[in-house]
Amino acid sequence: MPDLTPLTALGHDQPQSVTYGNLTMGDCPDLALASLALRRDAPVPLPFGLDLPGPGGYVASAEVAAIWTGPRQWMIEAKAKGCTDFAAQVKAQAPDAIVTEQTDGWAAFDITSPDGAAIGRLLEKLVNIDPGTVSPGTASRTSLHHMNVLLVRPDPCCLRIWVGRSFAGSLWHAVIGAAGRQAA
Amino acid sequence: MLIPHPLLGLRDAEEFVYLGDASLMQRPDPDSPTALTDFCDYVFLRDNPAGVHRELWFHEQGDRSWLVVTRNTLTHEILGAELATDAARPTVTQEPSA
Amino acid sequence: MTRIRGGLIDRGTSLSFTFDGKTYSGHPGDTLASALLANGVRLMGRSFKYHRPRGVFAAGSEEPNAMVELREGARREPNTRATVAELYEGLVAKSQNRVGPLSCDVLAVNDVLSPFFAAGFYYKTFMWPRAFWEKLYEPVIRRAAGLGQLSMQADPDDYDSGFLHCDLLVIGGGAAGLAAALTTGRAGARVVLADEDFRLGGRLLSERDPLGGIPAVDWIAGLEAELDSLPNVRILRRTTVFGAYDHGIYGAVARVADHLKTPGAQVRQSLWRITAKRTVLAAGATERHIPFADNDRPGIMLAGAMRSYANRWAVTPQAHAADPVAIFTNNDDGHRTALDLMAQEVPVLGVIDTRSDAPKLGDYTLFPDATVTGSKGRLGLTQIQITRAGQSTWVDCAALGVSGGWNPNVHLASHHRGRPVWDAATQSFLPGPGGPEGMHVAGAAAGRGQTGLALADGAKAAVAALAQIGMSASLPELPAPEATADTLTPCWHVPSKKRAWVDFQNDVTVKDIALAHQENMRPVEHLKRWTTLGMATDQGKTANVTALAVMAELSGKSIPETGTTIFRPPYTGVAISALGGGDSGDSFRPRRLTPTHSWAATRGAVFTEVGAWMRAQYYPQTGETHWRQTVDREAKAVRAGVGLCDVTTLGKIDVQGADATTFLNRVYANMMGTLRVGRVRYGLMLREDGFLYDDGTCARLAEDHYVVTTTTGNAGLVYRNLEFARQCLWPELDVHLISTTDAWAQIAVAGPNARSLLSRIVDDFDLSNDAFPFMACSTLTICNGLRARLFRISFSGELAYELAVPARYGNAVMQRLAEQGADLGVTPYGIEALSVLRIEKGHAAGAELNGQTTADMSGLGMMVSRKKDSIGVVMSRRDGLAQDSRRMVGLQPVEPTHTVTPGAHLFAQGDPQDMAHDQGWITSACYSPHVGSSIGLGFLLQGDNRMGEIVIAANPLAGETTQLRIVPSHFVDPEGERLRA
Amino acid sequence: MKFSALRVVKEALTGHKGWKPLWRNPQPQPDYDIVIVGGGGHGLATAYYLAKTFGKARIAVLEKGWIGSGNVGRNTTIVRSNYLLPGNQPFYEFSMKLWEGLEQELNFNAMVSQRGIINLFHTDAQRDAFRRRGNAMHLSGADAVLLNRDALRQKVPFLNYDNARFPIKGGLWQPRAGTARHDGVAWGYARGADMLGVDIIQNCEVTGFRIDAGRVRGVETTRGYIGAAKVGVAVAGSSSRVMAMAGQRLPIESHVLQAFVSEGLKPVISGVITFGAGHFYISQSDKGGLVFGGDVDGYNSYAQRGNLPVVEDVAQGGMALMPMIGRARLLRSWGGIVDMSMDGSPIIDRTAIDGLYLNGGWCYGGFKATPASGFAFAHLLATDRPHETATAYRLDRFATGHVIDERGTGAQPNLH
Repeated sequence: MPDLTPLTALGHDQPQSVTYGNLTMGDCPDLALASLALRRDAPVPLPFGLDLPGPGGYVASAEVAAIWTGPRQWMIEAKAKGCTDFAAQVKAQAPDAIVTEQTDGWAAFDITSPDGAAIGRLLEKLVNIDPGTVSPGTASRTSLHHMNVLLVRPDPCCLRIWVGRSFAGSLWHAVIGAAGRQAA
Repeated sequence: MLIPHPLLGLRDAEEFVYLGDASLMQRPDPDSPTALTDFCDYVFLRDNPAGVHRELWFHEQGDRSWLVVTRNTLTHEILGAELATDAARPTVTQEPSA
Repeated sequence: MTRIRGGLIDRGTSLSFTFDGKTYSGHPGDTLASALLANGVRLMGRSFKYHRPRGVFAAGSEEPNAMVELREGARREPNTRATVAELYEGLVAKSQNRVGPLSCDVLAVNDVLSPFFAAGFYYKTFMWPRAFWEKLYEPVIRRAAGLGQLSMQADPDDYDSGFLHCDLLVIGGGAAGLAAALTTGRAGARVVLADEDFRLGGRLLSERDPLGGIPAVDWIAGLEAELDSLPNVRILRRTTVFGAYDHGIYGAVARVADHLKTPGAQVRQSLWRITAKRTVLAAGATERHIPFADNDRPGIMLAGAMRSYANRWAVTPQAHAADPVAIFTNNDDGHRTALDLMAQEVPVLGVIDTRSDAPKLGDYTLFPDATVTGSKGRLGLTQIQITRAGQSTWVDCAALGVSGGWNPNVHLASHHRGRPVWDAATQSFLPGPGGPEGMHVAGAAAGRGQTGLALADGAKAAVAALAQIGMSASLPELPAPEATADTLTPCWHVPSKKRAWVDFQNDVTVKDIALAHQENMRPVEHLKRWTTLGMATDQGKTANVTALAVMAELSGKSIPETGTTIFRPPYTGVAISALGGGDSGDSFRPRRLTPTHSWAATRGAVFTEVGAWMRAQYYPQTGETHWRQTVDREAKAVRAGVGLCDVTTLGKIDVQGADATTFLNRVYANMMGTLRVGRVRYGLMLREDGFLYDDGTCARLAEDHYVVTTTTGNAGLVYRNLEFARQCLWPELDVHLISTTDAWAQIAVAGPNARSLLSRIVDDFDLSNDAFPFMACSTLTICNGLRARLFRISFSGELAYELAVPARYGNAVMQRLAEQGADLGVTPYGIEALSVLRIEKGHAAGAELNGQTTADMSGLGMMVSRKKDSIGVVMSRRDGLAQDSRRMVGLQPVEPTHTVTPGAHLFAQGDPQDMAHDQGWITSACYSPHVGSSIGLGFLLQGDNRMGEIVIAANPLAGETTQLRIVPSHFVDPEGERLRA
Repeated sequence: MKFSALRVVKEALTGHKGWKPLWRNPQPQPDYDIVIVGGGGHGLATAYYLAKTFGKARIAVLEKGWIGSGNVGRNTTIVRSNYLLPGNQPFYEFSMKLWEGLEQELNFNAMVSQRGIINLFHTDAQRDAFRRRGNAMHLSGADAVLLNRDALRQKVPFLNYDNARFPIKGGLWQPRAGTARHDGVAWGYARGADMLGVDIIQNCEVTGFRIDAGRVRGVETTRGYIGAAKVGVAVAGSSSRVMAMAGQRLPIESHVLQAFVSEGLKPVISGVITFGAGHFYISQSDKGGLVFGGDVDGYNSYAQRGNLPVVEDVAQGGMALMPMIGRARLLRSWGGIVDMSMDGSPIIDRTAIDGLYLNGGWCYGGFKATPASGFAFAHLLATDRPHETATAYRLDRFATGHVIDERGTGAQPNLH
């Protein structure tokens, strides 16, 4: 292991968490991410046993998930692997595919609430996507306050927002601002 | 406006970047004796119809697909949209089913 | 007091407020207008041009007269319609557009001079002498014009925006809208019901008729309770749908906290973008008036508004309860107002009806076949003149309700420029074809305004709309009050030699329309533009149709032959703050931070904006008093020791696939197909039109894996263009692209000690020149196993590397390098020093690659390969590009203390300094600590053949000329020995 | 009838009985020497200068609807000559000089008001580019002042200097720039042309060209065939549509540009201010409305209306730049169709058809060009030679590579 201290996308050495009303938001630096694309005419692999989803889809196992990002392209998301070479692990699972490290290309934020509807109301203030369609099993890529984001819903009580790592501070500002207003 | 993305359904046009006439997909043969003229027409001249127009939109905030959208420039009515990769060649890329 | 019994106000609570400094009292449920009327205040404002005294004219958002400045300090809100301003405790309002007190506005002199201010007068005068326009006439006009005044302070409140999606959007919460919402809600479809009022019910709130056997208010309350209980129904109160956009998208503004003194923790207003599969427009109708002589006095108002004030707000329009009130109408609805007023024991002197067959619906005096032909009362109505069969009589009258019929609110239906069509039966314009797709118009907005009709119509519209999207709904049981046979005989104005106002706020009278006709300003749009009719804050809601009818009469044509009038967004004025949606000030746009931002901040870096990024500009140290000192030190340190600079912001794109090489060879103008694995090549990209647009490096990490870099500013554009090439031009190539800009922290390690420094952190990696020469690249590990990429490339001209590590480690690696290099003179440098170093080395950057220059001009023409096709190569051969002889050169002042100024233009010595003799310009310049003077780069005609020549840099903006010597653009190490060291 | 203060007084005292129609409504003649297609600002100005300066007669202007119904009545009224490139700057400066004498020339107050324009810069690189441009303006005889932040703050204290995402570092000021009353310009030229005998024919849509042996003979219209020795087309926004009837393809796309006006306010902004880091520019009309706008919507359109994202984008720019306008209300928004050319610059040239001339491609900047465009097009129509300030506006410049690309964005019209 390198003798270096990593920083979160928000510039801290630990993840942050804030609660407004029944909404709790925090960043998830432990999540790893790698992109996977298929070569011409290559068969569709089953990395970590995942059945890669079709357009707009998201499938998850206990530790790993696959997010459709474009024709013949996915992001593979994994828990607790943020500091590892996750791309190499994906590559090992899909040797013929084109795999690119994306863990630090993006930063993940989880918004949780016991009330899924509260997450829906927050979404209304953030993205022009029908909150009803941001459900477990779907992945949506869209813009949020002029930032490109990838939205997944690991479960009804959790919304995950992936954003380009360099935008993390601005995304955090937008999300906690909207959540604060919702709680007011 | 809403763009009917062939894979993702209706998406707000704000997620897209507009390029222009779909004829920009027909890049001329650079080795033709008339290449210079052909390229001038290709790069600069447009039909610019008041009516049905085939045009290129890039889903920049979404799945990064280039689409060929058929839209009426008088009413903004959209008559259809397809992936540029499908428009460019006859064989369709197979998507794994969800 | 003219408060009467009844009304939808909470008399148990009193709210105190001030108008023009005087304190009054009202109740919850009041608007500012109803509360002022209740306090006997009739004079509320002044008109735009003649500064005529004005009072309230309407009871809703169409109000043209009663406009005030609401609130104080930074929250001051000019041009607020008193008729829709909800009363709250402590409300402060001031009248506007006056000089001196409202009751004796000095500018009322304009009224006396009004013959000189006829329509279009200003086009005919104020032309002599020429210079007087800006100096005299215009300032006077500008000061007199305008309405309210901005506070000139930043809006202190918060705003936000959001997005709603629904099956059906119902616009308007009156009878038709409520029925539509109920129908849709019960069907389980997702419905958004938006209403501009603070209370649902629309016109029903102004009527006394029961509904379903109970008071209408109770019926509405029951329905509202049901709607509130349905999870698929969203009610937006105090929300105006202001615009219809393409494909079922609507803009709406919700006044979240405008009924409060301050918003507190809430936003003041929210902007909603609503995407609806279908829409029911149930926006109601607006009553029109009948212009007659002096018809603009306070106390003269729309008859329907008078009824609203009496029934909903329990106020009458006269100052004293005993004063008589009259109605002037051409239709039955006017009579209804008289009946309602009488029911409230308001003295009604009579109904003046233009129709000879006018019905008498109650116990009031009827003046059939009669008109109102004049009015008196300086600051409020005291008398009207009734004329019948040529006989005129003046009678005392404190308030006059005028009804000329109703205009359906077709506004949103015409936002797509679909023209309303004239309906002779109702004598009004109804929504025409070409309306927004998916919109169904119902109720009064469709000319079916009677309560029973409107209820049924709203429900039917909802059923029809849902059927179009494959949803079924059934018609609910709704009250069906008996329809009365409302009749109307058109009467568009009462002819007079005096002024009869058509557009109140802008002071457009029947005479002005006649003058426009006389001067051939007859097309409707000419009429509007010549007279300013319909351009006031009510957007012609109370004037346009009437004006059209007057013009029709003058030209002897029918109304539809004369024209129609369409409306544009917004339906009513929307605060610019609200449209801005809250992302203002510092958070106007997102900010991108580099991975080493924290470290740079602790080192005291000064940051600057580079596109969306914040980058360290320079790192001042104690004792440095000027940024130049800092930058000189940093630049010198790089050339003497080793410097560190975060260059993460350069775009990085992974290009992989079997055809990656072919692909890159087509998108780069230079040869890329021969690049070996483990090597980097500088690359040029052209636009298809042959001009240069980006440069960067291309590193081949593996047989089918490249990493391409772009300039910071063009990263997004290059990616888009590469995807265009991949998907649209050459879809047969097997290649994939993905951005990795953010994934890797990239740090430039530059200077003669760069190798020594790097050797201290790499894990078993041979950095020697033989093993890792200039333009080599490799993956490796550093600091005990951290995966990294190393590129031996140089922007500074020194021995240099760019080291890429996973972004989360960037900060730590930067810190490690800084610690490890203490004895090597390691120095962090910002983009100012970076710029000095690149100018010294003659590297073209943003100012040279500005999209107007060619590879030849930048001295890179040799790189453009003629042996292969690539984007832009054909068009780069056009004469205008190929024969452009301007070339990039280095520039140095002849007198070393002089400055090279970017943006100065270059001239041959002795030439006149004008456009015709312009030979080029200076693109970039800096002070070079290594040269010891200011230096620059620029483009100069035949520049490559003019080394040593002295040219003139002209900067007429500053009145300066400087002699500069043309030199090669490599000021430092022209042979490139240092970067290969 | 001559307009004057005296006349206004006299008419006021005699009940305005004496005012005459500003122009006639003539029946179209069977043929004319010169037919101008398009009764907008450029077409009317062309007809005026043809008659006035070039002594031509038998001229008609054919307008599909009512005169001034296109972009001359839909723009944000800005007049300026702050261009960079040698193909543009002298032309716009010529236009500026014509503006400066326009009222006296036309005996019609078009309210040309030289209250200045300031283009803000936010980075050193923008400042350097503006210095290059300001110097180009000086070199072609125009005026320009480079303001630093302090000088700017003195002039326009109400901008957001302290809490800006993109700090304001200064501005390029052209004091002689300003605004003019857009409709008044069209009406002034129309009245002037009419008085010189030009037939202005409204509600007369051109539906085709009669072309014989490569030479134009006349135009088909909704009011019948009208013969013409020369036809000048000045229909920016619809250039492609009209020229397609003559079989010509153009380097032009039609785009919608939105514009906005607030409710009337007492004076707050004197001149024109342009935001360099967002899509926003603003001025205040004599009537008190804040007149503002931003970018084109960005897609081909002939619909004369735009969409909400641009409305929001413009308002965001306004709020970022001058948050003191926040509580003013937007009163009205509208859209105009602009000819976006492939290099962002206009075309005034002959065409492949003898006798058929084109004036178009004005992008979003046609209004300020109105006088010079009319003059230069009249020059071309009358003499068959381009006016000395308009020699670069050739149709073949795209083929030869002599483009005039002020923004350096290439053949991508929605970026110009």
